[in-house]
Amino acid sequence: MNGVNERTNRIGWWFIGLSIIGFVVFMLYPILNSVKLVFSSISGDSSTFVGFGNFVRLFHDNVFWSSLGNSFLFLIVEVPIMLIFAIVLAVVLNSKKLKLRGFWRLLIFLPCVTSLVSYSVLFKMLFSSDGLINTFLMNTLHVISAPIPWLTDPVMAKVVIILALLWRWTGYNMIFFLAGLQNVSEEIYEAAEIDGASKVQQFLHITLPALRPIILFTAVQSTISTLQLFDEPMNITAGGPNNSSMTIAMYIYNVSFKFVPNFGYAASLSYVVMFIILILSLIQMKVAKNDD
Amino acid sequence: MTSKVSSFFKYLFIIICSFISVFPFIWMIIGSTNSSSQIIAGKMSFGDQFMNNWHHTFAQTAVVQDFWNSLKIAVLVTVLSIIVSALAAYGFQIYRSRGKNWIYSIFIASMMIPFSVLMIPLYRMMTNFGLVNNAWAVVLPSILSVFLIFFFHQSLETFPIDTIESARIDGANELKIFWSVVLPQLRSTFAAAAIYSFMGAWNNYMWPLIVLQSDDQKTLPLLISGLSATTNFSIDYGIIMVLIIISTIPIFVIFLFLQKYFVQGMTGANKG
Amino acid sequence: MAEVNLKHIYKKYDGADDYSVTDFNLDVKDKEFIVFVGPSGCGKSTTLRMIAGLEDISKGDLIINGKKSNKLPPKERQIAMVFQNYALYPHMTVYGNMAFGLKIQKKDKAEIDKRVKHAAEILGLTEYLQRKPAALSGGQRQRVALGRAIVRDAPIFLMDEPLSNLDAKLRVSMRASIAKLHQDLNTTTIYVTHDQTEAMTMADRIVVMRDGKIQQVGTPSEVYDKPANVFVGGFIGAPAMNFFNVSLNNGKITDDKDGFTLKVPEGRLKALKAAGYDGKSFILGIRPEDIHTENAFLETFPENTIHAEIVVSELLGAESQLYSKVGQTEFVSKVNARDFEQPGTKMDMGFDLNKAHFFDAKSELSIDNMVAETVTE
Amino acid sequence: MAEVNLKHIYKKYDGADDYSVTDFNLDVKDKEFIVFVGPSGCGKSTTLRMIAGLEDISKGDLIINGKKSNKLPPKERQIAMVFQNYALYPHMTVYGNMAFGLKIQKKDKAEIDKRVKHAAEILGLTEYLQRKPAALSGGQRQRVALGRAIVRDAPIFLMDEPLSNLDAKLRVSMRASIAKLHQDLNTTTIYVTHDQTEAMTMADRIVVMRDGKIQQVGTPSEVYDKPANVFVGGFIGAPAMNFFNVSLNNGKITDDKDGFTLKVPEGRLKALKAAGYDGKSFILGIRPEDIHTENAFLETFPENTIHAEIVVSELLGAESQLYSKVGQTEFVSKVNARDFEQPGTKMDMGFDLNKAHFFDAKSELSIDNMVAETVTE
Amino acid sequence: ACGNSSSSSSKSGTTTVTIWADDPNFTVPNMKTAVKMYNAEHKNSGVKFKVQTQGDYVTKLQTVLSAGKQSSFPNIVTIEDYNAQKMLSSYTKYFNTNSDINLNNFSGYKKNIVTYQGKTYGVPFDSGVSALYYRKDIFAKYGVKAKDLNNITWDQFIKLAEKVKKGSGKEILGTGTLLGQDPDMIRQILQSTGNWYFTKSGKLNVNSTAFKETIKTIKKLNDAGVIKGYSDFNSRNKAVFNGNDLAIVEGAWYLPTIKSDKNMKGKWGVATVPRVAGVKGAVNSTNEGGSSLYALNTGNAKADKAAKEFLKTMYDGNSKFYAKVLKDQAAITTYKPAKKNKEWKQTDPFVGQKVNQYFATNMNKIPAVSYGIHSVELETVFQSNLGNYYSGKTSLNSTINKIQSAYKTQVNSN
Ligand SMILES: Nc1ncnc2c1ncn2[C@@H]1O[C@H](COP(=O)(O)OP(=O)(O)OP(=O)(O)O)[C@@H](O)[C@H]1O
Ligand SMILES: Nc1ncnc2c1ncn2[C@@H]1O[C@H](COP(=O)(O)OP(=O)(O)OP(=O)(O)O)[C@@H](O)[C@H]1O
Ligand SMILES: [Mg+2]
Ligand SMILES: [Mg+2]
Repeated sequence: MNGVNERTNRIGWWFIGLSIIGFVVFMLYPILNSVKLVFSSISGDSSTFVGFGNFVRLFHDNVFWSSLGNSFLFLIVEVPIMLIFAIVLAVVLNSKKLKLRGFWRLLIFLPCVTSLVSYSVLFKMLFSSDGLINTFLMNTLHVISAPIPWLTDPVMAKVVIILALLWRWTGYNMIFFLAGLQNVSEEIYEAAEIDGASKVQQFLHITLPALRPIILFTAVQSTISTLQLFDEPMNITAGGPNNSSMTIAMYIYNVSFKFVPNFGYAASLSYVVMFIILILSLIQMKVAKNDD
Repeated sequence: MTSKVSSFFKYLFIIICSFISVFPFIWMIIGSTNSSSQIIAGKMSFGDQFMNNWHHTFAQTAVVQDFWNSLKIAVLVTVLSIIVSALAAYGFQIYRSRGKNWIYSIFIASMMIPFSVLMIPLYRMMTNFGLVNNAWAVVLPSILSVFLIFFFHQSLETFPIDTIESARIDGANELKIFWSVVLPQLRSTFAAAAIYSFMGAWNNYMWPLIVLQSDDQKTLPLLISGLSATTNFSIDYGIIMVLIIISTIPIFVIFLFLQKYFVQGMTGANKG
Repeated sequence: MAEVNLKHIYKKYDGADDYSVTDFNLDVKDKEFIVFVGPSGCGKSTTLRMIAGLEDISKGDLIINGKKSNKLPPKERQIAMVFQNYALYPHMTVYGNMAFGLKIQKKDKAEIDKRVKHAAEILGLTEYLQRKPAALSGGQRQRVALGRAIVRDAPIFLMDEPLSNLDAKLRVSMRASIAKLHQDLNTTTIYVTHDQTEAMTMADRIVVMRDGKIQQVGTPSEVYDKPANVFVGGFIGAPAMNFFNVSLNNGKITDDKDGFTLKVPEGRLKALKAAGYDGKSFILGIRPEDIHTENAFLETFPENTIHAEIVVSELLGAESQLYSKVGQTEFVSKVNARDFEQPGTKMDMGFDLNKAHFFDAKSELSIDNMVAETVTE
Repeated sequence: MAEVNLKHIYKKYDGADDYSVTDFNLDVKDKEFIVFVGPSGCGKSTTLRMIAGLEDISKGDLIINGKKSNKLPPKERQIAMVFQNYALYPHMTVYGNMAFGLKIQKKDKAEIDKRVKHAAEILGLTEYLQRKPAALSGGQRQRVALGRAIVRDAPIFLMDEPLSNLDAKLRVSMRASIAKLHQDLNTTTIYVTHDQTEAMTMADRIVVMRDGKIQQVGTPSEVYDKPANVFVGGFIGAPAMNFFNVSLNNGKITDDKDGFTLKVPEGRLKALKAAGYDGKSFILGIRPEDIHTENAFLETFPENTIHAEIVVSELLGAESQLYSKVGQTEFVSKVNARDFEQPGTKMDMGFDLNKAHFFDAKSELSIDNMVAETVTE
Repeated sequence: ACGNSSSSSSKSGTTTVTIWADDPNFTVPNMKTAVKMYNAEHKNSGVKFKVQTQGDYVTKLQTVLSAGKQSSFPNIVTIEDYNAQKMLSSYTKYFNTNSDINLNNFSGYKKNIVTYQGKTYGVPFDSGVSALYYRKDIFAKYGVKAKDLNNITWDQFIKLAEKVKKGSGKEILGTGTLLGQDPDMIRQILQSTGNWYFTKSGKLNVNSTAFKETIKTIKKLNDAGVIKGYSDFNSRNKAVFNGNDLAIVEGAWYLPTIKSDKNMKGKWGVATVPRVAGVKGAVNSTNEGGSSLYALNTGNAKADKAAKEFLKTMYDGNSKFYAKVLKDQAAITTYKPAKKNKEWKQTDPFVGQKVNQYFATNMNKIPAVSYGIHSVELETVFQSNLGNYYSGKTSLNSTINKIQSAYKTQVNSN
């Protein structure tokens, strides 16, 4: 990094100025405002100071723990599958010899352009018990004899959510990997070729390590968004059946808007989630660094 | 030969993945040609209801106005947030100092706060500003996009600093340098950022829902969700399909135009 | 034992209009150090990559150790290769980089360790084994790339401009190391460069290429002393050979543009006449070091002296280079440091025509070689 | 008129532990061509950038044309600068690149056009004016970078390794163009390089740096012939000067490691003794071209002859370089092409001790200079 | 101010009254009708009404109320009855009392809903009076006639249903969400007994006979295979349209859905909802859904007054309005005087019965219960417990215990 002299360095503040104003007004102020809430219990228009009462309550709150568990399950199952798929797709779509590369890339990216609301509506229709997927599996492929209770079975409901997430976000992450691959020089693969490495060995020993910073970036980003997962379970399964697909973000929503509104408790839950995300991100960064 | 076999599987894999990606879109398009009850019944062939659905959509909903509202907001957000974020990222990256690094870290950390926490204080603020039910209430909080700042910051990491210095010696002031030297070189980054920003603003749901109240201010996602919220089951899925298609078109078009820059732009973003 | 024969090799890239390599013929002998040299884009890398198996051969036969190998995958060709920008694996340590090929071959650990340590010692890399490439200087990276090739114990080494990314000083010292290495390991080596100095200093035989075609194959001194055509003459040697369009009249050479005349020595005059150039135009080539400013020479060959003005002069320690002008024609000479003069100075310079080269004006082929051939016929 | 004076300049980067430039003193005269040379990381760029105003000066005074300019913004310093990788604006045409600085100054269109066209003509860029940098070759880009500096009509030119990205051939020809340009424009020029050849060929005065400190300031021949210390001796000249640790006993020099002896000529012996080195250890430096293989020399100075084995030999057209070994010590000599021998050959080599350099073993400073100073005192 | 939706007075002295409604096909057109009729009669009132459709209604309303900026409140809102007490208790000070309203003009069960701590806040609007909708043609085919279905107990219903199921092979009673997830059946059965999840004072009351009998009934239906939970409302509707599902128990608002398939004309019948035998006082009338209107306290006296006046004029005194919305949106309203209108006595050509009269009669028999403020919380607790009970994994008592303890943590005493 080049040094810059002091005078010009000071000019830098002017560039940041607008965003700092934006941050203070639209982030910092609301955040500070909400931090206040953490120590109060709010029931509609009345608020009482409860100290750490919200956290004590949270500790005993089974629904919180089970929805946190669900969120983690989504995180642990979906994120790795998605990232692996994204990497594989990126590698395949990066190959120079592939015909119609741009076209395939476009198709794979396409799901990202749909709004969360509309894609949730679509998935709900696709996976209903007599929806297209079941019809297809039953009447076209004949692999099942009775419809799979996609949305009505606690396990299957999670599967559907995961499938939906995979569909919507794999292409999004693929773009990042694709971009990362542009930085891996062709020559390294040739060197490996001469070293006698097979395509699989090249993938494991060259491609994966080269993509590590991007894997970290996407993993952190996916962690953040998965732990804040809301729209898909809300719109596809409504958190059911038996709360089996209720995520922590949905629970926070319920506490704020469905139940007798308690924004104090909701804020406490939010900060706990944020804290968890922070810890996870730090761990991910640490792991990525340590392997170095 | 083995390479033939492996290339066969490669294409098979891509075709399957692409099909899965595209299928819901095909379905949506087919749906838009069928009547509501046919859609519910899962009809999978093209029907003759397209013109009807289209006609109903325009007759029964304020789709034109809502489209315009969405477009207005998305364009404003895209333009403003890109300007603010690019400037900020430039400030953070090129004029590093300890204070700025700190602020940058705080910005990044704020990405992790769930929006639901901020909603009520923000709403209160908007009422204080007298902006409730005004497009600006949607636009203003979206202008500061930490993700975009992060994105530009990354792509600037590999920016050739010496062109900046060269311009300094040529006598250009710092804003002029940003405008005529840096910006043109980051075109692809801007394209990628534009797609992301537009996509986010266009699909934004929760916050517009809260702050936009009168019908003449609503955006497309609000229109769609409003139509599916009805309780007496007279949802017209034909209309909904048409609306989803209409709401997908702009992003699709933008993506098509900017896609060649997209991968390049992302490239910059992830170096290092 | 490792011999490589290229028989009428052609290469046309997918989608390209023209052949990038045309009718390439070469027999590389065991333990020979062959250098491909030529300007950028002349097809050196393409040829090398065909030998490595990284690029398909469009036409012709590639024979390695007597076996036709056009379709052999790279790993079965018994080659090791050093790439232009090293192509080190950035995430592996120096040790890992060198060991990778052996690990892939499933060699046992002790064996790998032995070979890597040995190569590291040869290359002076022992203390850097645990570093990543990013933490190495250019020269060290270069050595790692070499090390990676060495450990593979392959009988054939291919190197594609391995020194072009280094700075001048390092380049010189790495040049010596590679030469030494070749002497130690006795591998058959094919080395690509666009730098004629490298070619001259390292090669057993040089292959000069241009536009996908071989211009000349020969030892460094053959190529230097008997360039087959104007291109080779101009390409080999620094500063480059000076060329003049001249004609031969009355035993004298007259410059076509600026009219100065030079006397041709007896023997050469005869040869020129024999080749039928009396009264005709042709090209005179003369190397900077064959242009003299010492009085001894000027006095001995007054008829070969011209009066020129120095335009730029450079002092390089023991010698100096004078960029001078006679009439409209610029040329460069390399003289003793003592004869250094400031620009603007006008001085006499003598052309040593015994060392000059003559080329046909049209075909640009060497007349001397033509004569020699005629004679031997 | 443009003079630059650097008075006790220091530079410490934010967060760095040490000074990157220490007590830098230099008076650059009007129209002078100064070259900063030194190994990578020695502080050349830092110094140049302080002069340009791109970097703050930690301590000391920068005086441009008699005016203290430490805090002046770059644009007010009347400088033009050429960057290592050209730093062309990739989105502008060649014309746009050159015109940018003038547009900023709000010069009128006709004036801009005139200047740009003029510069393009000088540099042979006229036909490329409408191209973007990406469509130019390395040498052409380099010329655009120069052009951008020229049009600004600044009295001071700063150039940071402008040739380091070019290939060897191009580097040589660009070197000549820059020298010519300097002669035409008569600007005060400060030029940074780590290539000693460039420094030697271009400079009016060379500033040799190391670890942020000036080692020697002098004309090329001063620096070449009278290196101030071992570092300068080793850095300037290619191949590098050979060094031996020796001691003086009975009028003879004995190598400390390998025991060969050389006889010191009278005059030099006197000087060494005067400086108090009789019976003491010191360093002998001798340039490759001062080691001879001609019989004439060997016969004249039999006592200065050693018997060495050739390890690597390189033929470079008119001359050859022999990397040889005597006992454990390696050294290189540059001899006539005719004395080229294959590696493994053993032969006699004579050291011309009249041209040798002596350095103190501890301070590594030149003993000759010390003597000269003592004498003048 | 720039486009502000809240009540504001422009210079000319007109006052804007903003009305929020949730359903673009129901409440919104109702409101618009009311506004139109009101404006026709009060040409120079100086009040301008604005009807706004809001999606995710509860979320939005709660955000707006929680932000506490009264000037940004709408003047009139519709609130679903189940949510009313929660909103009233949480935001009491933002609601305007409405003592002008004569609650005796409305069906009795609505009283508990629109009053809070003894004060009247809302105007009752529509009713979710329930009915059993069934496939007349198919039931008849297997010997079940209309009169067999009216005023029966659930046990009797199960017997009949089993017969039809066996004969037709189709599903009988369809619910819009999965069993155990869906509170609709529980709500309807429980309210028909005159009980609710909570006592009048708000204490949890799931250990009551009424509640136990309610879920036992559902379990019986399930065990007999005559109830089917669909994953969502759409799937159920699809089954209804396809003829795979033969009966529905839902509020009056479900009728238009059935009628939307013109081919089904004459095939559907309407009967009373079965009653629970084991609970004293259980009736064949109950309710699912319905909403009422409330005026908010926006701090703008003129607008607030205008809003109240509008509510009083249109909703507690204008039978013509009710006649119109019955005709246009099939709105089953609770305003008793309107029932005298002839529209309420007509035979519905689709069903072939005097459906509206049937609704009107039953509406007045719906037992009044107090929904309390924590129904939603409790119903999320049901989700993780009742499914297990219905499938036989847990016993009745342990299920009740679990519900009680889970509820306690959910609704922490704060
Ligand atoms: N993949 C390719 N497709 C089409 N043409 C190619 C390809 N690679 C190289 N060429 C062309 O083939 C010719 C020879 O290229 P090659 O890389 O062998 O040159 P080179 O002699 O190695 O040059 P350099 O010194 O610049 O590396 C060039 O004209 C080049 O443009
Ligand atoms: N921004 C910086 N922050 C801290 N240290 C720096 C910075 N820039 C350079 N340095 C250090 O200052 C010293 C001098 O660097 P400088 O760039 O001037 O070297 P140089 O002589 O130009 O070398 P080169 O030939 O490699 O360009 C080096 O040790 C370098 O590591
Ligand atoms: Mg090449
Ligand atoms: Mg430098």
